[in-house]
Parts: sequence; C-alpha cells; structure tokens
Amino acid sequence: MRKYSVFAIAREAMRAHKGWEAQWTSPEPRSSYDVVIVGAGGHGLGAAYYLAKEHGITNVAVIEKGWLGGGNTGRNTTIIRSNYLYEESMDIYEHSLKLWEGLSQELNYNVMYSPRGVMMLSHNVHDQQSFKRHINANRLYGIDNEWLTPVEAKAYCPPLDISKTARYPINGAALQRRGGTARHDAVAWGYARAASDRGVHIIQNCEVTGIRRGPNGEVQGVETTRGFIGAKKVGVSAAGHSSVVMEMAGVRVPLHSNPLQALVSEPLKPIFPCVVMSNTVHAYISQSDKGELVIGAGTDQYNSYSQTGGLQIITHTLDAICELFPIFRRVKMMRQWGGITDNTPDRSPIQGVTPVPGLFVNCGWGTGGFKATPGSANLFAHLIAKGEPHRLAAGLNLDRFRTGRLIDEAAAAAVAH
Amino acid sequence: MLLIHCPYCEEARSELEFRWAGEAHIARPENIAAITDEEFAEYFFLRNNEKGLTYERWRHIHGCGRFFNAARDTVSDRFVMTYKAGLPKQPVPPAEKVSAIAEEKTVETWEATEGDAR
Amino acid sequence: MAKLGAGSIRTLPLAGFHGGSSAVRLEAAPPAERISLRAGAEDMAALSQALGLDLPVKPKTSAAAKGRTALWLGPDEWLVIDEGKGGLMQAAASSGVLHSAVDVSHRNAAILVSGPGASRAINAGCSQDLSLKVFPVGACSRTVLAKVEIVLLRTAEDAFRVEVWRSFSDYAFGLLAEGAQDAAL
Amino acid sequence: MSGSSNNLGAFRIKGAGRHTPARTARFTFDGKTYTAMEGDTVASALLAHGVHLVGRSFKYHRPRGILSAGAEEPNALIDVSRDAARRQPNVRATVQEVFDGAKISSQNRWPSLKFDVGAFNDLLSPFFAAGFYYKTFMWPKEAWTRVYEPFIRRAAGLGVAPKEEDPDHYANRYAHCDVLIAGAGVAGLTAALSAAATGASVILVDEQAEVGGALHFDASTKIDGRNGYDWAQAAAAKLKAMPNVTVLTRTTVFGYYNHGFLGLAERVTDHLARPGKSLPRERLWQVRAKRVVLATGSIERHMVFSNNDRPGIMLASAARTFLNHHGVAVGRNVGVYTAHDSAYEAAFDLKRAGVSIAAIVDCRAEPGEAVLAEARSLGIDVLTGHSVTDTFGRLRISSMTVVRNGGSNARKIKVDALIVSAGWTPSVHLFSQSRGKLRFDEKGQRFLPDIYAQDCVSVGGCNGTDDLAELIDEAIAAGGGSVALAGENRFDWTGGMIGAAEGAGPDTVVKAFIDFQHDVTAKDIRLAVREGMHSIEHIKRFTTNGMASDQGKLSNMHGLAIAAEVLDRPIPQVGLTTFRAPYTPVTYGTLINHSRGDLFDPARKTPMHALEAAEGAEFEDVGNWKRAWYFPRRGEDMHAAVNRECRTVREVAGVFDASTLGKIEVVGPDAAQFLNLIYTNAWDTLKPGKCRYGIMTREDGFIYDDGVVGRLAEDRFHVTTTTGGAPRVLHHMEDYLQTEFPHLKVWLTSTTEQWAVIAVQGPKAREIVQPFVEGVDISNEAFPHMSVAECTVTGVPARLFRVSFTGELGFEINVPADYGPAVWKAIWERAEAMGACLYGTETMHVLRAEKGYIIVGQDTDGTVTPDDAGLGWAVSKKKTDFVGIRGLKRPDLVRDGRKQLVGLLTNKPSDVLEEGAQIVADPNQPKPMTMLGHVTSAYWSENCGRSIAIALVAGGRARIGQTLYVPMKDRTIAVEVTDMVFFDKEGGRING
Repeated sequence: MRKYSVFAIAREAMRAHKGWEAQWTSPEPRSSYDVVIVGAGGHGLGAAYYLAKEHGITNVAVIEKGWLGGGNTGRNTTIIRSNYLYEESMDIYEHSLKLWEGLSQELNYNVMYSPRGVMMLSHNVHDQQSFKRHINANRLYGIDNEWLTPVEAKAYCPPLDISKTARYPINGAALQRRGGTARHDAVAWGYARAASDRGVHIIQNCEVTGIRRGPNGEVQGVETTRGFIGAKKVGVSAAGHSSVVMEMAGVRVPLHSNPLQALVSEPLKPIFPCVVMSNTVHAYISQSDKGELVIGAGTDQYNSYSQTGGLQIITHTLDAICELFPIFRRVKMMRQWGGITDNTPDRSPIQGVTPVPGLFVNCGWGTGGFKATPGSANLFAHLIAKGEPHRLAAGLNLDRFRTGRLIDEAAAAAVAH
Repeated sequence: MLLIHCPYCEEARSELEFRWAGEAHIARPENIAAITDEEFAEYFFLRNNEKGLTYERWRHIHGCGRFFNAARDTVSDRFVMTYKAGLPKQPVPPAEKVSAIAEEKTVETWEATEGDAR
Repeated sequence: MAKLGAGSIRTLPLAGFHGGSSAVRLEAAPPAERISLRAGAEDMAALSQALGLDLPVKPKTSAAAKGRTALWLGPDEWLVIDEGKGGLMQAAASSGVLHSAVDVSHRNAAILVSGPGASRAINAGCSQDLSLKVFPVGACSRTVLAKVEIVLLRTAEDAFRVEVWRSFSDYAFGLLAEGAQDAAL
Repeated sequence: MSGSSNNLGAFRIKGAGRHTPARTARFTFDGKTYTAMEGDTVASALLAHGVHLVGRSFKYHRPRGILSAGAEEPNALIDVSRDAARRQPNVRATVQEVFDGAKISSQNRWPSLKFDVGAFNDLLSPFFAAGFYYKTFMWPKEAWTRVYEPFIRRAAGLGVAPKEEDPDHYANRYAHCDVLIAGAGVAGLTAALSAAATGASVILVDEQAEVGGALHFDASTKIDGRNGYDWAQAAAAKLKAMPNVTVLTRTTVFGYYNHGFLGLAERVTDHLARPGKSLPRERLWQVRAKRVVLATGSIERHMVFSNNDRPGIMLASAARTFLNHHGVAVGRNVGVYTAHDSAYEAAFDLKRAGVSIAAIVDCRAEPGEAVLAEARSLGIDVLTGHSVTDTFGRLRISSMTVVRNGGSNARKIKVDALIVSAGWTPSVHLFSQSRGKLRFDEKGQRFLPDIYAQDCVSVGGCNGTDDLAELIDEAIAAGGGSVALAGENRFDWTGGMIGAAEGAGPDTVVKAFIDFQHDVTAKDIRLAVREGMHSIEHIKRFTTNGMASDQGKLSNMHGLAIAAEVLDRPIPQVGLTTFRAPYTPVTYGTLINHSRGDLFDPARKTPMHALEAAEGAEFEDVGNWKRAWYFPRRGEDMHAAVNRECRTVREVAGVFDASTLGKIEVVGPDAAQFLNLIYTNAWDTLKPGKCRYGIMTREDGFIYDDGVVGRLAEDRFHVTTTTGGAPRVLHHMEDYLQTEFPHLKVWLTSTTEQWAVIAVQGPKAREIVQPFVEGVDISNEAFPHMSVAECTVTGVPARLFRVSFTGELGFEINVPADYGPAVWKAIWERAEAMGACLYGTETMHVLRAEKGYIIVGQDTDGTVTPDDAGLGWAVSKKKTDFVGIRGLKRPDLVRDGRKQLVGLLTNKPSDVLEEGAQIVADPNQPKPMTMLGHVTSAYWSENCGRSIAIALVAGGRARIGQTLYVPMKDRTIAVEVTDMVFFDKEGGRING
C-alpha cells in the first residue's frame, strides 16, 4: 500500500495524480473464507481490519449488498462522544473514543476526527439531575464530562440563546471536550483501504440471501447473489437490516428498524464551533468542515426500510434548532435524507454470540453507531476470533433480554443519541 | 407524512393524528404468570421487524382514540389495508401481495444502488 | 370568618382574548356544560332519549337539539355540549343504561372562528380537508392544531367551534390568530 | 455609466423584454448603486450594466459569473439584505427579483470580489485534487485540530450566517386538492386547464414570478396562434378566475413525500420593496394531493471544456431569457459553443436584436440543415465539427480557442460572452423523490420516468416528450379533461452530449468544470475512479460532485457520463445518485413557520397561575407545564424561601397548587377489575370513599407511574398520575383496555384539566379548610387519612381528598377548574391569616423526601422495581394477573445485590450531596471505579436541621448502617446508609 502523506501528494501533483492506486480492490469472491462479515459499513470493515491486524486472520471477506459505507456509516451526523451512563456503555464508547484519537495515524487515512466538544443542554431540574449523574459516573470512570453554567455554555457556543425568556431556558450544560465529529466516508474508506491492504476481500454489490447451516446447526457459509460463499464463522453487522439477515439463520432479534432523518444547510462560513445536543427539545447540530450545518432530526415512529421519512420530523427538529439558535431562522435546508436505524428495547447495542454456532451478531446501535465504529469493530473482531466476547463488550449480549439485565440508556437519558 | 385510513372513522387522515403501536397480533399470554423466561422475552421483546409486508397496530390517538391494525409494506410504506382491533389477521388479497412484492423488489434495487436505473 | 360562597366566581381561561383579521373573527365561547359520554351501541337509544337528541352514529357527524350538541368522537364516544340550562350528567344518569358520563365542562375552552377565511385560518395548523364537500356544516372531529389536540365542529359554512383543553387554549388562540391574519391576505 | 437613477444599463436592448421601463428599482451591489427594472432578477439587472463577475467558487476561489437564468444556478450566489437583521446569504442572483433598496453583496472573497486572496488556492490546485485532505494533515497528530482543521474551516463555506434574530414571520397552510401540478409551462398550464375543466380542485405551482416556463426564453413557440408567453399569461388568468383552481407562483414544490404529500415554499415578500407588516416572508404549503402532475420541464446543460467557468460563459437558454424576457444582451460580441440546436436559437435571437455573434462553434459534424440555413441567412459563422478548447480573460471571458475536432490548428476568437449548450436534462427530481423509478433513454442520453410509485404522471419535458403536439395531448390526458389547443414550435429538446467535450478528455490536465460551485472537474471524476471509487455514490462523495447548493442539477449527468467512460460501463450500470428533497433550498423559518416564541411549544398553566405569579412565584418547567417552584419574599433567595416554606408547612400549614397531577376517571362496573390488572395493588378491596396509593408497572416489571386512586363509587374511580406521566399512562391504559381486556365494561376519561387542585398541608390544614366545607364531616374520625368525598368547598362542588405527600395532615381540594382561582383566594386568605404559607414544588420535594416518599422519574428511572424502591408491599401477592406480574420474576429482577432505594446521611450535617453524585465503597480505588449507585434526591432539610438524601445503592437495604463514600471533584464525602424516613419516623403527624 502506497503511504499517504503530503510528500506523496506533492509527487502526484507533479504528474497529474496519475500514480494513485485504487484504495481497495474488488476481487472475485473465493469459494470459502475463515470469516465472512455481512455488511461493509464502518463496523464490518473495521472488524475485518482488526481481525487481520490483531488476530492474524486475513482470510476474510466483507460482503456488502450495495456500496461500502453506503448504509448508516455514510448517512449519519457523525457525532462522537463517550459520556454514557452505564458501565457497559462507558466501556465500549470510551474504548472507541480512544481509538478515534489515533485512527487517522493508525489507518494512514485522515478521518478528520475533530474533538470540538459535544455539549448537551440542560433545560430543567430533571435534565440537571440526569446530567450530573452522567458527569459523576464518567469522572469516576476516567471519562471527561463537565458541567457548564449557561454563561460558560454560551462562551463555548456563541450562537446559543441563553435568555431566561426562552420557552425552555437553559440552566446549564454537560460538555465532553474530547467529543466531536469525524468525516464519515473517510472512516469507511480508511478501514476498507487498510483491510484490503492486509488481504481482506471486500465484495460489493453482493447481497446475502441465506445463511447455510450444517447438520449440527452450525454456520457453514452464506448464500449470495454471487453464489454460495463458505465460511467457518459469520459475523453479521448489517445495522438496519440485521433483523432480515439474522432471520435467514432462524434467529430473531429484538429490533425495530426506523428511518432516522437528518438534514444539512447550505454552506456557511464558520459560525458553529462545537456539537450541541438537546434532549428536551430534541435536536442536535454541528457544522461540517464544508460549512454546512448538520442537523440530526428524529426517527419516524413506525418500522420502515424506506430511507425516506415525513416532513414533520424535519420541521419538528428545526423548531427546536431555531428556538435554541434564533439567528438560524433565515438559514436554508439544502438536503434531507434518512438512514435505517436498528433500535433495541433498551437503546443499547447487541454484540455477542447467537444460538447458532459460528454466527456472531453486532447490531442494535440505533442512532449512535457511528461514534462506536472503531471500538465496536475492534471488539467484534475479538468476539469472532476468540468465540467469546471481550471483557469490554460482555454485557452487550443477547441473553440480557431473557434475564432482564438491560442497559437502559434510554430510561436514563430519555434519548440516547 | 403517511396518510392512514382509520377503520373506525372510515376516512384517511394525516399521520399527525396517529400513533404507531408496534407489531400486531401478539396476544398477551393468558397464563402469563406461568410462562418461562424465554417465552416472556419472546412475547415482550422479540419482533419480526419485517422488510416487506408487516402487520402492525396504530392508534388514532388524536382522532377517535381507537387502536386498529394495518398491513403495510415497510419498503414502500404503502398500506395494503387497515382493519379494526380484535379482528384476526386479515389475509392480503393475492393481487395486493403481488404488487406489494413487486414494488418491494423495484424499490429494493433502487435503494441498494442508490438510484441505479433499470 | 370564611365566606362559604366565595369560590363560586368563574375565571375563564380565555377571558379577555379576542382577535382576528378582516377575514376571520376569533372569540372565546361563553362557558358551557360538557360531558364526555361513553356507551355501547345497544344503549344509545335510551341515552338519546334521556339527552333529548339523537346521538350520531356516523363518524365525523354531530347532532344538535335544544341548545345541546352531541359530537361523534369515536365509535363509543361523544362530546355533549350544552349551551343552555345544563343538566347533562343528570340526564345521562336518568337513562338507566350502562354508560360512562364524566363532567368535562371546565376541562375544555372553546374558540369560535368565523368569517370567510375561517377554514384557511384553521388550516394554518390543522391538516384536515376543510372543504365543504369533505367537512360539511355539522361535521366534527377530534384532530390536531399545530402542537395541540382540538375537537373541531363546523357550525356554519364559514363558522367553526374549536374545543381545546384549557391549558392549551391560549396556544390554540395564538395559532388561530396568526392563521387568521394570514387568511386575510 | 451606472449609478444614475435612470440609467437602466448599457446592455438593455430597446424594444426587447417584457418589463415596464417606467417602473424602476435601485439597488447596490458591493456598495455600488445600480438601477433596474421591476421584474428584473439581480442577474438580469447586473448583466444589463455589463456586470458578469458576481462570485467566487468554493475551493479555488475562481472568479465566477452568471451561468443560468433560473433555480439551477450554481455560481451566482449573493448576499441580499433589506436591513441588518433581514440579511440572506447564498441567494441565487438568477432567482432573486430586484427590489428598490436592496443591498446585495458578493460572497466568499476577501478583500474584494476583483482581488481575492483566496484565489491563491487556484495556483495550488494541483495539490488540491479530489480527496487530497484524506491523505494528509495527519502529522504531527496534534496539528490537525490546532492548525489544519481551523485553516480548512476558515476557507470553507460560502455565505455568512445572519448575526441577528430574524424579525420576519412565516406562515403555514395545509391544503388538499384533486390534482397538484408542479410547473406552469406549456405542459403544466395545459394539464391545469384540462383538470380544471372537470371540476376537480387544482393547485398549479410554479417557481418563477410568472407562469410560462420555457416560454420565458422560447420566443418562437406559438399556442393557439398566439405568442407562447402571452398565451401562458392568459391561460393563468383564466385559471385564477376559476373557483376550483389555485395558482401559486414564486412557489417551489420542494419535496414529494409519501402518500401524495408535498411540501411547497411560497416566496411572498422577497421581491417587494416595502412589504406590508402582516405579510409573511414565505409561506409553507403542506398539500395532500390525490394526484400529481409533474410538468417540471428540463434544465439545459453546460459544455465541459477547459476553463469553461469564466464570467461571461453561460447557458444559451439563459442568454435567451435575459434577452427575450428581461431585454438584456449578455454581451456585444457573443460566441456560441454547442452540441445542441438550442444554442442556435439563442444566437439567432441575439443577432436579430443587434448583437454580434462571433461564431457558432458546434462540436457536431452535421447539425440540422434548418439551423445552418438560418445561420447563413443571418450571416453567422458556423464552425461545425469544431470545439472550444480553452478560454481566456481573468475576470471575464475575452477570447476562446477553437480547434477543428481531431485537428491541431487552434485559432483564437475574441468574444465578450460565450453561450453554451450541451442539450437538456429532464427534471426528474420530484418524480424520483416520489420513489418512482427511472429508465435510461439510450437515444436521448437521458433518464426518464418509468415506474411510478404514487398516483402521479409526468408530462412534457420532464417526461422526455419533445414534440409540442404530443406534449399538449399528453398534458390534456394527464389533466383528465379535454381542452382544444394547438401549438407550433421549432424547438427540439433532444440530442446534445453528456460528458467531457473535445480537449477535456482522459489524457488532459485541463480544468474542465462539471460542478462549478464545488470546483469539481472532469479529471477529478477520473481520479476518483482511479482510486477505486466505482460506485457513483463513492464518486460523488469523493469528489463532492453534485453536493453543492444546486445539488447537481447541472453536474450530475456530466459526472455520470465521465465515470461511465472511465469505468467502461454503460451509463445505467453506473447508476444515478438519489435525488433528495428539497428541490431547492428551503428557509428554516418557512419550515417552522408559526412555531416560534409563544407558539414554539404550548406552555401549560394551571388555573391559579396568575395568582401565583402575583404572589411572586418563580416557576419551573415540568414537561409542558409551568409549575410554581417557590415563593420568595422580599430579600429571600431560593434557599431561604424554601427553608421558610418547609418550616411553615410543618409548623402551621402550606397551600400548594397540585393541579398538574394527571387525572383519569375510570367508570364502569368492571372498573376495579381493570385497575387490578393495571396496578400492582389490589383494588376490589378498596371501599367507596377511600383512597389508596397505587404503583403501576409495565409488563417488564419496572415502575412506570404512581399515584393516589380514590374510589368515588362502586363503579367510579378518580385516578391520579404523575404530572409528566398523564398522557402516556392514559395511552397505556387504553391499550390494555381496548386490545387485551376488551371484555371489561369500563371507560377512561382524562380529567386532568377539569379540576383545579389545591393542597392544604400541615397541622392546621383542617382548621383552614373546615369552614369552607359543606356536605361532609372532615373530622379525623369521620374522614381519616386516605378518605375521599364529594362535597362543596367555598360553595362549589368539590372532590375532597384527605391525602398527604408531606407526611402532615393534608387535604387536596379538587374543584372545577374555572372556580380554582376564587377557591384558592378564599383558602389562601384564611390560611395566610393563620400564619400558613404558599409553597412550591421545591418545598414539596423536600418535605416528601423527609418522609421518604419517592418521585417516579427522579428516584426511579425505568430500571427500578417496586421492591427496589421499598414498595414491595404494594405488589399484591394474591392476584393471579396484573401487568408486570411475569416481568417482575425474571432472573435479574429477583437477584441479590440489586440497587435499592435507601437514605443517606452525610457525616457532616451541613454537606448537601449533589443529585446525581455517585457512591462507592472505596474512594481510593483507581479509575475506573466500581460504583454502587447514585444520589437520586438530596436537600437541606430545615426541619431535620441537616442534609438528607435518597440514593439507589446496590444491595442498599443490607448496607444500612454502613459508611460509603461520595467522591466529588474536589473532595470525598462520607455518608451513612439509613432508611428513607428522616422526619416523624413514627408517622403520627399524618393522622393529626
């Protein structure tokens, strides 16, 4: 793999950039692999990369129905943070955040991780209690998260309206300074390039149509639109389509797939220096490197695989954005879109073994999967390689829905973004 | 924004008046106190989450207040039918089924390749 | 010493509210007696007789007689409004049949919207089709006005009654006032 | 030459255009004043004065001019302001109509449009190839956040966001129609006439100021023997006069959503010099249409060749619009470069208007004989089989290089404008948004509607229907009626080319722009493919082609064709990127319309709100409600006020507004049986006239809500819920009643707002209330704790509860809400005289915590079982069924060591714990620490003379007596685990 650097760019600039090689290859699938991962999003590609790098398993294929990074990896609002409440959540999201901090160098691909701070607005006593609970838990766990007064919040994010006359005045905020954003496509491409370089096959435009099981119920491979592909182990990381893929192996999972909507404004000169979220009025917003205001809206209330949603979801979110930032009322929405999120009953992910030997699942990331990408991928690789979960992901098992040991971030925070 | 036909109001109204209420035809076990942990998890958590034809419940919460059932294609979001609560699962007329599936297929290709033309 | 009757002064939620535009008149309705009536189909005849009007059975319709209006809200639910002498609870009780009548006189406030722009003003926040063909005089429906729930009754070609829970009534009035202004343009 | 008030510009052509010279408007552009005609766009007005340079591109800051005359404009984005607060960035100069007094500025340049430092980027462009930033800026690691990213960000963006809150207002209108028609060109107008004739309700929408569509520029088409544009205006007038038709101009159908739902944005005042105050700036239309007719026409494409982006280079149809509609010539010596006949029409019109045509360069070897003949007759040079391979001119094109295809002899031709056409792209955006499926028309090299997903039909240009007679028939059929219309035209929309033109092919390094705003060139597409980006979505994202504010209206097809060529795949196999809403950008203010200020979200107020405010109450937000928080007296802060209130309630009494508590009336013979199933407690044993505290769980066994339930009669219960829980509890109950227990004869009615609730709590509560009560004996013996009665209070009918959330003797007086203020006044007058106080939610919280009463949602969070909360007694052991009975028995809910609610006392009484603070056994352990639980409630208790707290602690009840630690940022606080009752442990006061 040709190393990326400013020198490489300078060299290529002299010869019209004719020397760049393909970032990943598109090989014909082999008849079988040690591991097949279903879904070439950030989680799946990353898992393949870590299987190769950390576990020495390179006979791996990542199979993708469409184009790599084309699911939620390429459709989300790219928020990164780790200030969750429960230990199971802190474990995986902090593991992830630590990997984010070195990911560009690790992959030799600038993923533009930008720790511009994620600020969650508190509007009332209940928010304040909840945020302080998070802040205290995070501090004792070694995760940064601090309380800001309204004036401090305004200083951190000048467009914020902190007047007492607002409908829901702000009484403070929780700030994770290491939180921020990254360039979503670069994450998928960076992992794809690094995995491909280590021998992983990335097979796009190849839809899984079945999961073949042996006499003892164990997984034997996947049926695809390009024929059967054998595999000793199969890892499913198909986000909104996880129910569909798992059903092929006869495994039901507690998921609802809902379109989550987002929108961007026209490009503006820098005005918004951080990420701001508000659970009370339901909105989150940041500004991209291109200058667009990136706004996350809500999910449609019904199950759907349609990637389109209602206008009312968008307008509801913009109500809140313009209430928090009244100067944005004349800004214009340039593009809206949706992604299919896979939501669990406790709004925490599922990563673990399944009743089918050799079949592993990584799903249920809901609206928060992007920030988990490196951590989830890294631990999913461990799970597949070792056959049992890493300590940091042990609580995310499917069995919790039987025992009742849920990780209820939703109950704790009303909304888990 | 969906347009939903309420079988009680006998009229199609905007989604704004409705609240989605989960998968339909999941009966609460009569002997619920006696079921196993697995059966409880199955009843309370596990869902089909179909891609394609799904049976679901809606409540006309800002209308007549009634819960009712619907058959909808989760790919096209098209309603095949709605019917009153308490009625058994209504079969989808064969013609509807075919068109629902045909539609699913077309849209599927569309989404899979983000606008690949035929 | 405490005055025993001191509490019997009513403070109306929309007292002092008035507004509108050249095309729409907005006013708070005078207080009225209201019950939420629930009953099965088999008991409707007795209840109709007791109340002195035919409870409507067709969705989205209402029936009025002698100062009383019954609005179909659901298959077993009516909002009965009495703008006259009152006595709805007693009347319902006298039916002798199985039902639920709950006094909601003070739960709701009503806004009267009238004038050539009335339906346009309401359509500023209500997604229903208010054309006369689809929502004729006498039609009624529980629905949504922007961010609050209302019960809408068309009392004339260019007049509506908007029933709304009292704590939402100033919001509803404010929304209708903006709608009224826009309807006049 | 510009600046004087009557100078309309040197490039105005006498007798051309449709504006009235007498009606002028003055505006400034970058500080210089110009005069325009009313009806001009900013673009036409500037062109009239010879101004072509209007902006700078995103990445390379290249000088840019006006490319189009419509909504597809990628270059001419300007900043328009009326005053400081009414400033709008990123406005398309080709859409914005001039109004008198407009202040217009160019964007993305510093210090000036003509001399822009950022243009240095253009020199560095070899380094800034597509995706370069993914490959660098990684070392040293810290530099990305400190140096590189801030630098990139400063360079990014186009316009400057407004600095002040927008003073304008916006409106919303829901509408329904039988037929909505998007686009009012020949096809749309014809479809509208046809539909209107059937009596159907019709909404006809067009984004331009007047109807007419392509007839704005196409002066040769005749309908019914009349000039096409004039016919269109007459048709619109006829339609407007019909009661079943609404014609909306300056209105864009920006989104086509599910089930016939469309979003329209109407621009109401942006073109007016002095808009009336009552006018909304824009109006959102949310339309539900039974049927949609898409008549959105086509968009002309530019030619892709070296330096094709200089100011003065524009689409042929745009030049024709400026001439025929606005009466403005785009130059005096105009060159033409085309792959399509339409540019000839533009050249002919210009020539006839007296503009010199330097040459028509046609890359086709054999254009139609008719256009060649006409060119000859007009004396225009036509170079067939030739291409423009380069252009010159720093801030405006001055010449072009022309080469015979395949040849090498270049010649330079002087021009002051160059009009181009590569053919027409059908506007299938709305069709695609409706989730219809396209097919590739090989012959026309274009995507056309194929499979419809909704009740919708495309007609005219957007359907690939080129022949006017055919188009009219198609539109009449789409309207469903019949109209007699005959048209004649000479305009042919098919043909042209997509992709790079001669000289911009694979082996070149020239900058041949595809996406102007984002500076995406043909070679960028090739680079993307070389780097392995084989999906069109990858190519789009890698190069940012089509991601600018015009969303690829001009660039998508060219990018696709180049990608297909490099990939050596047919175009349909490469695919199109998805068309997403909105069609053109939509103002947030329009989308939110009325939802701002007081109408952002309803603020619910209790009947006594005004009286409480008059008493100086501070309010807190609880859900939508505004609740009185505390009642500070002169000089008191919150702490002092709450201390006083807490003390007074226990010493004398307090009056509290409890109206926001949710209330549900449960009526019917099976009411008790229903409540048995919904609550964990048993209700059949509760006698009329008595109340009971109830716990509600969901099926999972976790506490969902709680409240006191009073039985008024055998078949009538008055249920109370938490303030925030009222709607969801009713929904939850209705769900079970309607779908699981429909056999039960019981009905539910929300009565939250029927009742004003005045709580009187404290040792003197009875004495205060007694004189007002008639119809019930409220002595302790006759009306003990947990009693309820219907009676009158201060002469009005009331439901009187003997309940307490303070541990004191207490009453809750429910009166019909309109009476609330008068009853409150009467009670408060007497209470005040006896030394009682008003108290708010904060005091209520402290007093209940002193007694260990929980608040659902504060002390519980959806993961707490009744037993965890110490309320195991409220779970019936006898019932065989209730919602939650099975969930409660799951392994994790019955295991040892669950978190349980307990009391905490700080070793130092004056330390008040932080709500949300975490608890550990060993404060010296390393991070990550093992946490045992957290503080859910913590207060200074004036009555206990110390702080108190409630906490959820793992194995909490077994730890009573133990010392645990609360490590804070700056210190560690030692606490003792206790039971939850801190005051009046025996509980005698409640029965006082």
